[in-house]
Amino acid sequence: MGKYNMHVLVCGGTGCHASESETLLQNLKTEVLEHGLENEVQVIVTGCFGFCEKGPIVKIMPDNTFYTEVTPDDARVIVEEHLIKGRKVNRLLYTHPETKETVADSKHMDFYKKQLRIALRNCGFIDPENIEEYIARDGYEALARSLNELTPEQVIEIIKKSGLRGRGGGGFPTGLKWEITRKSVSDIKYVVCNADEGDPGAFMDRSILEGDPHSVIEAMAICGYCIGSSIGLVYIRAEYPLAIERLKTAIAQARDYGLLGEDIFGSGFNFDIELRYGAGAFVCGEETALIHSMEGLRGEPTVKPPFPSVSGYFGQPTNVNNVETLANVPPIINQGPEWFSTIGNEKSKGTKVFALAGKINNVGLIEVPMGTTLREVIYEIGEGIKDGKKFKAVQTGGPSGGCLTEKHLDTPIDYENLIASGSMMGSGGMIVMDEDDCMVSVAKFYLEFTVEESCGKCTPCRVGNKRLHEILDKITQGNGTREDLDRLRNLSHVIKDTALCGLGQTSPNPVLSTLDNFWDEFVEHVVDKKCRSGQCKALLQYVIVPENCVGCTACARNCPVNAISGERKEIHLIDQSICIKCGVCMEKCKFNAVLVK
Amino acid sequence: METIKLKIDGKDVTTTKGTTILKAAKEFGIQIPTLCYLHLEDLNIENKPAGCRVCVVEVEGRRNLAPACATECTDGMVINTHNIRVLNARKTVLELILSDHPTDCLVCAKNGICELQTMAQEMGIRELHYQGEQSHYREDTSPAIIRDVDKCIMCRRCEMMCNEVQTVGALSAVNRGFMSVVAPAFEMNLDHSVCTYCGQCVAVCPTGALTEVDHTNNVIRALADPTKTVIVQTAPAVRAALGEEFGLPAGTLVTGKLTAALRRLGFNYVFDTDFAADLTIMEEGTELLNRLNRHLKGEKVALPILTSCCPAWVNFFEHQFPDMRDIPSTARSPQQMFGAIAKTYFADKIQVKRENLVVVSVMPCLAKKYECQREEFATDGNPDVDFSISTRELAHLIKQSNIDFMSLPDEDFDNPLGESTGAGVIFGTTGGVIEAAVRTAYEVQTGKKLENVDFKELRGMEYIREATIDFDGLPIRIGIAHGLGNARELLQDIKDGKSHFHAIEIMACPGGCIGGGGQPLHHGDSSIIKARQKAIYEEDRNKAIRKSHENPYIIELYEKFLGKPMSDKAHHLLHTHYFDKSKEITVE
Amino acid sequence: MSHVKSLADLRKLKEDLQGKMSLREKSNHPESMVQVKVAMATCGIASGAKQVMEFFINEFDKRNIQAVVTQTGCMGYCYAEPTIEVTVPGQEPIVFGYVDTKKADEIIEKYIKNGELVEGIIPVKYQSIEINKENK
Amino acid sequence: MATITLPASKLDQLKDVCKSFNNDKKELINVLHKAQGIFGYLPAEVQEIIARELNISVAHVYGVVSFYSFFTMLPKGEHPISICLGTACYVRGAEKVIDEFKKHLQIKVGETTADGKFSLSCLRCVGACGLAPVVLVGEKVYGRVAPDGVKKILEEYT
Repeated sequence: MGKYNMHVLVCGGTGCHASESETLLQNLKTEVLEHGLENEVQVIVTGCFGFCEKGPIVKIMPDNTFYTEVTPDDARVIVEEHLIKGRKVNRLLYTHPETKETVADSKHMDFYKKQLRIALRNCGFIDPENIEEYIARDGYEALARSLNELTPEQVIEIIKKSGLRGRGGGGFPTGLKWEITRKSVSDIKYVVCNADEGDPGAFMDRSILEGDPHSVIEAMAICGYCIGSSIGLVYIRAEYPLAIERLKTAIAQARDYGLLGEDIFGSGFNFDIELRYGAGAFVCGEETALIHSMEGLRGEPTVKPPFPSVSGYFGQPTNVNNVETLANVPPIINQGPEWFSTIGNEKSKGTKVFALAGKINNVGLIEVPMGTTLREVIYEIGEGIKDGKKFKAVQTGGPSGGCLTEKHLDTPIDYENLIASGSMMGSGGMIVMDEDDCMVSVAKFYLEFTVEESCGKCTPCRVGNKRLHEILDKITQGNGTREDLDRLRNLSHVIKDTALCGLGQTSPNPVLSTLDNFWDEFVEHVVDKKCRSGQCKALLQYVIVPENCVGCTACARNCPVNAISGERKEIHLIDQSICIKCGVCMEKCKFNAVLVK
Repeated sequence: METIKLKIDGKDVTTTKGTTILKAAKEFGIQIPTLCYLHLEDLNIENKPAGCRVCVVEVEGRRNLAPACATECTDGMVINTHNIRVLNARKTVLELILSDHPTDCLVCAKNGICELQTMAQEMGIRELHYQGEQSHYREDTSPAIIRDVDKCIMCRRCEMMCNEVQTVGALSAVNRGFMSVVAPAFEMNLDHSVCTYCGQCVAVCPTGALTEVDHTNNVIRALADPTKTVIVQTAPAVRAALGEEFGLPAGTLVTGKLTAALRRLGFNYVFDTDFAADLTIMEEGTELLNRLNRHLKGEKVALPILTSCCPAWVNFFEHQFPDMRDIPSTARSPQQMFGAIAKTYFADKIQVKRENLVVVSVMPCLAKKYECQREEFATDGNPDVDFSISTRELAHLIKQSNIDFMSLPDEDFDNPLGESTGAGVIFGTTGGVIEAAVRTAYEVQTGKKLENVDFKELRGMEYIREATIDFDGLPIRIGIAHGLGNARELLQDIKDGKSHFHAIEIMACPGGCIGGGGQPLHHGDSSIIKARQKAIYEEDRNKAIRKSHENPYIIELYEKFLGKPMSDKAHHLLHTHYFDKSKEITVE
Repeated sequence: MSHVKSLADLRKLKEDLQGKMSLREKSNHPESMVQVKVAMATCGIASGAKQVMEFFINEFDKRNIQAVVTQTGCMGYCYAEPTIEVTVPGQEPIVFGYVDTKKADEIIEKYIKNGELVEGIIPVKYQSIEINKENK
Repeated sequence: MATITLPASKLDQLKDVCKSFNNDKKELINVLHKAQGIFGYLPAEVQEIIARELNISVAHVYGVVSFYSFFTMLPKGEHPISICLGTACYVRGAEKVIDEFKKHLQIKVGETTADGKFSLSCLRCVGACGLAPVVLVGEKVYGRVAPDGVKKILEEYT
């Protein structure tokens, strides 16, 4: 039994889940059963394939057929055509956005060609609710070897040698963090997994927890062994119900198999994991705030030092690592630090997962070696800008990051380079913008986020970001002055210099990077009162083109504020002082006589 | 302790490891400005959220600026406290605070004593470069405290006081980001909360966000009303602190000038709450001995007995330990005993109708404002004490009335309610009430004369103190707590059956009444409170009579009016009962 | 469910489980191993392609050959069904016709193992049967 | 003496929840999650009882409730509408979608319609960025919502 000819993998990530992949899965199972294929075909649900743009995804093994945008109704045709007759269902195959050709399998998709999946190694490959599939892929081997063959110091040495750095944003060397926590003397220590992914547009941690929860559990246990802790806590967003369910299932299975609990692998080492829920506060991604939240308090950060490694959860040494960081740990131990450190570049080793989104053809979750250039990510993996528009900027690092431009496209992506370019790695959000995006508005969008998510504890973040947002808003309303630009810059620098925690210290980055890279656009807004992308409504001017106007009065009759004057069969005129820029005149004009400037 | 070397503003500095930059700089004469930071060293109270960011300094090699209040010095550190980067950042941060702060300084209750205002002045802020929306909240007026939280700068001092020191839990930071502010639950008014009106939040608020309810105008009106006879009582702690309002060093006793000033304000009689304190000792001391002796006889009585002169403390147990409300003494506080006697005994004596007699109290306390408004302390709607004003309000009254305080002669209180003993005076400090009680109880119980009335073992600033006093072979175990958090500990012990005391004195404010919420602001300098304590004991030493039961006017009061302590009349006028103020859960 | 008590336990469990996953593991790197595509359209199935496919799957396993067996649609050689396409790493794909289990055995032993040619080759010229021609 | 009134069954349920976390104050956020699950929101009475059971001040409970955006003191509509305002959705026009909902429902974000049918809220990234802009009505996810599609979505529930 279990010797299937074909495996049908259905993406069960949140994105695909939202597009009825659950019904699709049931339909596929039913069809397989109805066609008597249950002994030949195994239908399973997996974690995210990363190709969220075209979900739900169905992948058929062993031929790697990659079906996109599959609806529940497509189950029948897949079974009858592909599984029985061996004919690929052409209309469900991925179509290259430019060549318009279908691509037969994932091996030939540009999206996957440049990727190297370490943290995501099992996502979209195994059934996350089946521990056996994880074990079959070397799961828990790293834990077993650590407990049975290595001392904690040796394991820490391996992690240090691998060059692994924190994937949550800061980039602190993981091995060093473990070492500091190990050296902190206390009877009780904690391993905390930071799964409070709050960066809007980044969802790698959720994907890993949904697609490969055991890798996180295993890594937490290894960390516990290294630092001398028997209690693991996962701080996870309550907004991630699927990830929570999968994690709970995985923890229960690991306990059943004796991989969590007492005397793991006969080593005398005990370790277990509890869940703590976040409740919608971005700042709780900051480790001290996260710890306070777990203590039942408001998620306000406190001054470091003392670092959590020395004094964390209830004053005990606490090692906080992010999900993606942890997911890298088992492969490093299994395949050796040398293997890992050959991937990436000098200071940034291994891979990084990015959530590619925005005006790009292939939205999704990708994992590439550190040092890959933005161009490779955007034009090869992402297959370029949507609708053939012109690339304008890419925002990395979420609200803490900055906007990079054309000139940064060939910069290798790593921690240092991104900071040098005025952005940062952050948790790995990567939002692509095109010519239709107004960069002042983009900066405003991020500040709006920071203002809403500021905890309010320190002045620069509580009031300073509010003021930044107000100035940006003023500019987009057409009321900005050149002095406002100076104010933006000075205030941004002061906030960076004085804010208490990482959220505040990085919150002006979207402002500074857009000021640096799109200065002309800011000047246009404040001096010429123009928004080249047309996004700032207040800066638009609706005007009537005299040559085209036939005097039909349609515009004047429909104008809600009577801003248009003109007699029948005469050329009409829009009074700019009254116009509210609603655009109705343009909509109603049948002669293309209304223009936006 | 490990010694480390560093450089601050080019100066070589040696300090011990673990010292903050702020403290190390201060030791070497460099005053880094602070706003949210508060350290009452002698009381072991520290507020260090590092939230205001005014104290930032540059530490070489560090990416961003460091808050001096919360950054520990390390060996070899090079610190700049006032280069252009630091000054620009500090000024900008201050401008940001000011940009979300009303600018009605000229009519603000804190005008001239506001720490934010002082800082803006010192830093030379002349223009706000960053203006925008200001946060607005509903103003909240309770019987004692006004919350005008538009003026809150989120220093969190009040929150720390209310929760960590007092463990009252009326206040918490609420909301998030720009709308975050310190408020009671559900942003309801304080009088819907568990607030005890101890006023410690007001005592530490750097701005006008938390102030007392001002009753000076009521007093002015009463004084101006020819149909009213207006009398005043002044609490012991007032005389040890009022001088600060007129530039005198902390700990200067101004009893004589205070009396003179009150007289010039137009009060018909200037009396002393100390008199009522002596009266309290008669009642409370008798109650203590009563319970003690019944206990010694093997009767089941509530012991330890707890003092009840502190109104914030009374509020505290009514809210938090309502099931234990039979343990405190039933004796009213001196303020209320005074009011009750004034509007009966004294009113009769001077032939003034109750409703035409106005009793004003000057208190170091804000809870007294609430206490005098309690329904049980009124007769036919006429309160025993009409208005209670704080030490600070009195200073305002004196200044408004063109009285040159410094040139006033020393004058005495009027009689009969102005005569007091040293025992009454020490009511103003932690340990004082119980010491006063011991002086009287000892003599009553043992029938022997007490030679040495100074019970040093009951004095001090330690939060929880205990001592055993030998009542001629009978050991009396006494506990003392000040600060409601410490009171809670002793109360919890009683609840858990672990308490071994016979009597416990509790004062809500750290230091006792000398550290009350109505006193001149200490602005974080706890040596002021210590100096006031010293002054109180000095006043005690200077008194001719130092035991309450020896006060001739007290003796006369019992002879002519009350009969004996705990008599029916005394019971009616001088004792009270307590209420359950906790919320009841009912089901639909 | 078994309680895993040691590294040895885990490895044994893993070995047992790996078979179930091998199909997916292999398809992760198809280019590094022998690929067999069995034409499984109606004509192919009618002439026994299913049995041939199962034979390959089982025999590769038994003979410890790293190979991927997939099915494909009609290759257009309906006269010679069942037809299969075999790709040995580094070599051009070769199509065999009239493949029954006996023939399959021969293909494995001779062509796949030793590189010897076997009768039944259909000489064709194409790039890949994967890329759908209709769409070109 | 002020009173707090709750239905008896819910009160017991709430106390059981607190008990299941050992009345441990560090579990406050977990307790609040469960309580919101029972009541749909966290009215003042519920917070009072939680404060009492966990032996913490109700001001503290409210401080926590008002800090986290997941917790609400207002009952949600029968069909709670949440619009994702993650960056991907923003870039793909989520703001216009919000405006459209506001226009149709005549309420602001954070409010509930007078008939209690719909409530409107924003959230940050549900992780369905491929479907941006994303709208959730209850548990149901609508992807690639254009402003002119708003009316149709609402019609499904009326």
